[in-house]
Amino acid sequence: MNDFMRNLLWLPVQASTFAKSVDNLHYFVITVTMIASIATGLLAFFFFFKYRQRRSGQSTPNVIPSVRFEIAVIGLPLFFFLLWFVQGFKDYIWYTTPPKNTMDVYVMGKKWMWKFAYAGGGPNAIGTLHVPEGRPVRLLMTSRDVIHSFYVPDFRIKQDVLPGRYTETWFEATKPGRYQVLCAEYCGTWHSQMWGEIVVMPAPEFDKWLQQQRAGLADRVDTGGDDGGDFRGSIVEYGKKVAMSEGCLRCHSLDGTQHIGPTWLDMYLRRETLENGQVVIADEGYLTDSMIDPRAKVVKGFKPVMPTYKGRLTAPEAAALVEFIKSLRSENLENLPSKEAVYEPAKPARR
Amino acid sequence: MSSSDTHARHPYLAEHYETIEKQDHAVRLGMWLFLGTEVLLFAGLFLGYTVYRHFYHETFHEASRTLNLTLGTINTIVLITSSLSVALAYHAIKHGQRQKCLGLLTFTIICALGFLVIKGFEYQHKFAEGALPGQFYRFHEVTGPGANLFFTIYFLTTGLHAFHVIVGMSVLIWVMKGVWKGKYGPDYYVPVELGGLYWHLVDLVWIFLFPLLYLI
Amino acid sequence: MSQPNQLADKETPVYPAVNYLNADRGVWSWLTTVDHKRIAVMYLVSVLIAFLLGGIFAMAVRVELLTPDATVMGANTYNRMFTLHGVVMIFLFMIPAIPGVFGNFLLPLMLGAKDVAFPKLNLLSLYLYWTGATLALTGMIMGGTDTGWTFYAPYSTSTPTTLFPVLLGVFILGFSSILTGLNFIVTVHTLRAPGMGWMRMQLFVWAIYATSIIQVLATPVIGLTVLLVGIEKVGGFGLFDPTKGGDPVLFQHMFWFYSHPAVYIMVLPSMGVISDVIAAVARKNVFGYKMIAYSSLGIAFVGFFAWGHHMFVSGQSPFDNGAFAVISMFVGVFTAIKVFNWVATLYRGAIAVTAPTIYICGFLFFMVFGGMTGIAVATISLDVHWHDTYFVVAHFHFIMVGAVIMGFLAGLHYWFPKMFGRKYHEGWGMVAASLIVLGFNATFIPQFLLGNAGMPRRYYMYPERFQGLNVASTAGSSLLAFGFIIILVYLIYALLRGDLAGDNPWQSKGVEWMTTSPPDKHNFHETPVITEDPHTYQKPGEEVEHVVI
Amino acid sequence: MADATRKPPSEAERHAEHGTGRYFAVWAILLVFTCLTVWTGRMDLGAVNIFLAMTIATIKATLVVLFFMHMSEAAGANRLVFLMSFLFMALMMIGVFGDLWTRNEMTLPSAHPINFGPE
Repeated sequence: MNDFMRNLLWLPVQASTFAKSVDNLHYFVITVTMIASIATGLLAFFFFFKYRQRRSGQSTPNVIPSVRFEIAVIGLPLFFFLLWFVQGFKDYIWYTTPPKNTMDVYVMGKKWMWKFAYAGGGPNAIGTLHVPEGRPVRLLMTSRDVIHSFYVPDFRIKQDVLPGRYTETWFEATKPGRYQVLCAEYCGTWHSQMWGEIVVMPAPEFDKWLQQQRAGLADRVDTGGDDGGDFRGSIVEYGKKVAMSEGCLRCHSLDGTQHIGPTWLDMYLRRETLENGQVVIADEGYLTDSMIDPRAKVVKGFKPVMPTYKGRLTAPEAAALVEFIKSLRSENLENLPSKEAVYEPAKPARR
Repeated sequence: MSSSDTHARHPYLAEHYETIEKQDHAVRLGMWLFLGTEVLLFAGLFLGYTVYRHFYHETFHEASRTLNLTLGTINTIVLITSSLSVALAYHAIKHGQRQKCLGLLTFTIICALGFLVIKGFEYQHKFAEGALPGQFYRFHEVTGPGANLFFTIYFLTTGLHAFHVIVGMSVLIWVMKGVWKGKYGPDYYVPVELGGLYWHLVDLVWIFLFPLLYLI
Repeated sequence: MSQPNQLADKETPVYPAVNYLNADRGVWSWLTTVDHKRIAVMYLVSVLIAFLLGGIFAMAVRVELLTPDATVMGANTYNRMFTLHGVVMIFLFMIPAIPGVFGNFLLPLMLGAKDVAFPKLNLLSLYLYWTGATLALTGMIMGGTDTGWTFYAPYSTSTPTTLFPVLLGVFILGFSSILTGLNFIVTVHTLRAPGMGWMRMQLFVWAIYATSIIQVLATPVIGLTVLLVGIEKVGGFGLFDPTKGGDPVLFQHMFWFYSHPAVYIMVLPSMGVISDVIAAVARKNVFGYKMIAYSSLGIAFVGFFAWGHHMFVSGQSPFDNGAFAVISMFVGVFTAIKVFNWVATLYRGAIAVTAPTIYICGFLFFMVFGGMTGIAVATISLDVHWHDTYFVVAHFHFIMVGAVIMGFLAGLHYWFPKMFGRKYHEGWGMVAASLIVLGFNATFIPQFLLGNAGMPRRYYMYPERFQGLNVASTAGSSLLAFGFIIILVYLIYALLRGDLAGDNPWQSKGVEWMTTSPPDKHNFHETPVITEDPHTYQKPGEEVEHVVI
Repeated sequence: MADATRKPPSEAERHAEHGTGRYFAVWAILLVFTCLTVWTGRMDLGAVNIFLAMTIATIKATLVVLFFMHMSEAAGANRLVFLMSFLFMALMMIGVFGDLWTRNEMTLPSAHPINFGPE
C-alpha cells in the first residue's frame, strides 16, 4: 500500500525515519481531500442536470438551513482540519528535537554551493556529505550571504539557512545511497544549480572511511580553493589559529599543565565545580557562554580575570574555538575536575 | 431627490447625498479610516523598534541616554500646544469667529515650523557626532551591538513623523486658505475638523514616539 | 417606487439612447470622469492588459521549463520572467481586478446609490493604479528585478538589479488599493437605499465590504515594508541586514502580515461574485445567506492572524508555528462553510446551463481542492517537505486561477449585458469555459506531483527526473492560454455586434438589474425602495414552498 | 426635501455649551503628564520604567483622541474603525513576539552579536 501510494503521488524514496511518518499523514490528508473535492464536484454536476431550468421564469422553493445542518457544516471540516493539525504538529515537534547522541556537521551555505565540515574533526568538503546509516546526524547551518534553504526531498527535511546565525535540523538515514540536496529559497542567478549530495554509507564502512580521512588530514586539505572564506583547512586548525591570535593561550594551556585559566586538555564534557559550588558540564553551551560572559560561571580555585570576548569574536570564530577545545583529548579515560590556579610561568609538562 | 425642490441645496452638498448630515458622517468616517491606516503605517516601525529593543536592550538603553532630552521635551510641549490651538481654531470656526480661527491656525503652523527647526538642530548634532544609521555609524560613545540599529530606527521614525508634520502643515495651510476666503462658517466646518484630526494624529504619534526614543 | 416585478417574461430588449457610455463624448471626458461606471470600464481595460502581460510572462516561464537545461532564455532572464509574472499578476491584476472592476461598477448599483462616497477619490485611485503600474513596468525595462514577488530581505537588499522602481510602483499601488477600500466601506455605511438594512444587502456587497476592511487595514504595512527595503537597498541602514545586526525574519513577518490577508483580498470578491451569480443562475435564494455573509467577515478578520504559516521552515519558533497552524485551520473552516452553502444553493434550483454555470462548477471543484491542499500545507510536518516546492505553486494557482479567475470570468459573463447592453454568444462561451477548466487541470495537477517529487520553486534548471511532468504542465498551460484567447475574441465581437440584452436578460432579482443596461449616467431614475430580502425568486402572490434541510 | 441650511440638531447644541474651558483643561493635564514622564523617565527603575512610560503615553493619547479629536461625540463606526487599527497593531506585535520569545537561542541575532561600528 505504501509503495503504491508513494508512486501514485510521485513521492521520492523514503530514506529517513522522518519520511515514513510524514508520508503516512500525507496519504491520509490527500485521500480525504480527493474524496471531498470529487464529491463536491460530482454533487454540483448532478444538481446541474437534476434541477435544470425547464421553463423560463420558473420559480423555486425557499430552502433555508436548519441549525443541525449549520453545525454539521462547521463541525465536519473543523474536525478533520484539527485532527491533521494535531498529528502534523506532533511529527513536527519530533522533527525539531534532535536526539542527544547526534553526529554534528557544520553546513555553510554560500552563493550556489554547500560546504560541510564534520564537528568532531574530519574532512570538510564542498557539495558532498558522507553520513553513516542508522545514526542521527545533526546539521548546524549558517549562510555567508543570503537566505538559502537546505532541502533533501528523500529525507523530507528542509530548513532555511540564515546569514549571521545558526539554524539546525537533523535526520537519521535508513537506506544507503546517494540523495540530492537542493536549495529551496531563491538566492540569485544560479539558485537552480545550488545542488549538493548526501552519500549514506553503512555504519562500519563509514567509520573506516572517516578514520582513513582523518589520518591523512594534516597534509591533505580536502576543501580546495575558497575565495577568502575563513575555512582554511579543517575547522580545528582554524580554531587553533583563532586561539593563538586572540591570546587565549596566554592563560589556558593545551597540554594539561595548571595555569591562570583551566587547561583546555580534556576540558570538553568535564564536570567542573564552580565557585558557588554548583557542578556544571563543560559542553558547547558552557564554552560559548564563558567566552561571552566569563565571570558568570567561574571554576572553583580560579580568579575571574578573563576579559569578555563579546563582540570581539564572530560566530564562525567562536564555533571554531569550541571545536578546537573539543579536539584536545588525551588518552586518560577518567576526566578529573581542574585543580586551583598556578601563577608561575607554565612549564610544558612532559607526557 | 428631484432637483425641483424649493429650498436651495446646501452649497457644498455633493449631488449624490440627500442631506448634509449624511455627507458629513461619510466624510468623517472616511477620515477616521484614513487615520486608522496611518496608525498601521507607524505600527510597522514601532514593531521594528520593539523587536530590536528586545534583541539589544542594553545598547538601546545606553543610546537613548545620548539623545538630547531637553530638545525632545520642548518638542513635545510644542506639539501639544499646537494640538490645543488647532482644537480651539475648530471651536472658533464652528462659532463663526473667523479672525480668531485664522490667528489660531497661524499659531499652529508656527509651532509646527518650530518643531521642525528643533528637529533640524537635533539631526545636525547627530550628523556631526556620526550617530548615523546603518553603515554610516561612526559614533564612539555607544559601541555595543545594535547601536547602529537604534539610530536607524531613530532616523526612520522621526523622519517619517517629520514628513507627516510637513503634510499636516500643508493641510492646515489649505484649510486656512478656505477660512480666509470665507468658505467655512457655522454651517460648513467639516474640512477644518478634518485638518484638525490629521494634526492631532501627528501629535498622537509623537506622544508615543517621545518616551520610546528619549526616555526608556 | 417599490421593487418592480423583475420576473415579467422578456419584453423586446431596448438599448437606451443616452447612457453612461455616450452621455459625454471625448477622451478628456473619460479621463476626468467621476462616474463610478466609467472608472470601472477603464479599470477593466487596464486590468485585462495587465492579465495579458502576466500571461505572456507565464507562458515564457512554462516554455523555458520544457527542458532541464537552458531552452529559450538565460538564467537571469528566466529569474526576471517569474518575478514579473508574480508582480504583474498579483499587484496589477489579482488585487485590483474584482474590487476595481465589479466593485466600482456594481457597488453603487447594488446599494441603489448614485455613486460611491468619494467620486474624486475613486478617480485618484485609478490614476494611482496607472502610475504604480507604469513605474513597476519601467522597472522591468530598466533591467528588471529577479527577487520573486516576495522581495526577501538579504537578497533583495544586496542584489545589483534595479529594484527601486518596482518597489516604488508597489508602494503607489498599495495607496490605490487603500483608497478604493476606504471608498467602498464609507459607501456601504452611508449610501444604502431606503429599506436596505445590513441583512438585505446582496452577498457581493458583503464580500466587497469584507475585502475593503482587509485592504484598508493590511496595505499600509506592505507600503512601509516595501519602502524600508528600498531605503535599505539604497542607504544600507541595516534594518534587515544581518551583517549590521538586523533580522531578515523580521522582514518576512512584516511582509506576510500583509501578504496573507492580500490573498483574501483576491479571493473574497470572487466568492461574492460566485454567491450572486449562483443565485441568479439557479434562480433560487442563497442557501444560508447569514452564514455566507458572516463567514466573509470571518475570513477578513481571522485572515489577519494566520500569516506565520508562510514561515514554518524560516527559523520561526516551533511554538509560533503551532499557533499559526491552528489559526490557519479556522480560516479554512470559513471557506468550507461557504462551499457547502453554494452547493446546497443548487439543490432544488432551476439552473440555466450557460457559461457562468460552467465557471461555477469549475469554481466549486477547484475551491475545495485548492482550499484543502492549503489546509494540508498548513499541517506543519507536511509543509517541511512541501514548502517552496511546486506543490505550493500548484496550491495557490488552484486558488488564484481556479477560484479567483473563474469568479472573475463568471462575473464578466454575467454582468457583461448590464455593463455594455449586449449579449455574448452563449455557445462559444461554454466552449471557452470548458477549455479553460480542462486546460487549468492539465496545467496544475502535474505541478502538485512535481511538488511531491521535490522540485523547488523558481528553478531555471532542474534535475532530469522532473522533465516529464514539466512538459505535461506546459502543454496544459497552452490549452489554458488558448481558452483565454477565445474569450477575448467573442467578447470583443459581442461588444461591437452582439444582440441587445435588455434590462434584465437573466431575469435576476439583483438590485443592479432594476435599471436599464447600460445604466443611465445617474444609475436610477428614482432611488429604489427595497422591500424584500435579496435573491428571492418567487413570483409575487405565488405560494412559496419552504424547505428546511 | 433637503432644507437649505443645517437643521439645528441636538448635536449642535451639545457642541455649543462646550466652552473652550475643556480644551485648556485637557492641555494642562497633558503638560503635567509630559513633565511626569520626563521626570520618571530618566530615573533608573529598570523594567518598571518601560511600563510606566507606556501607561502615561497611553493616557495622554486617550485624552487627545477623546477630547481634542472629539471621539467622545463621534459616531459608533468611527470609533470602531480607529480602535480596530490599534487592535491589529497589537496583533502584529503578539505574532512576532510569539516567535522571538520562544525561538531556539542559536537562531537569534543577539546570540552571536556582530558588533558593527567604528573599529
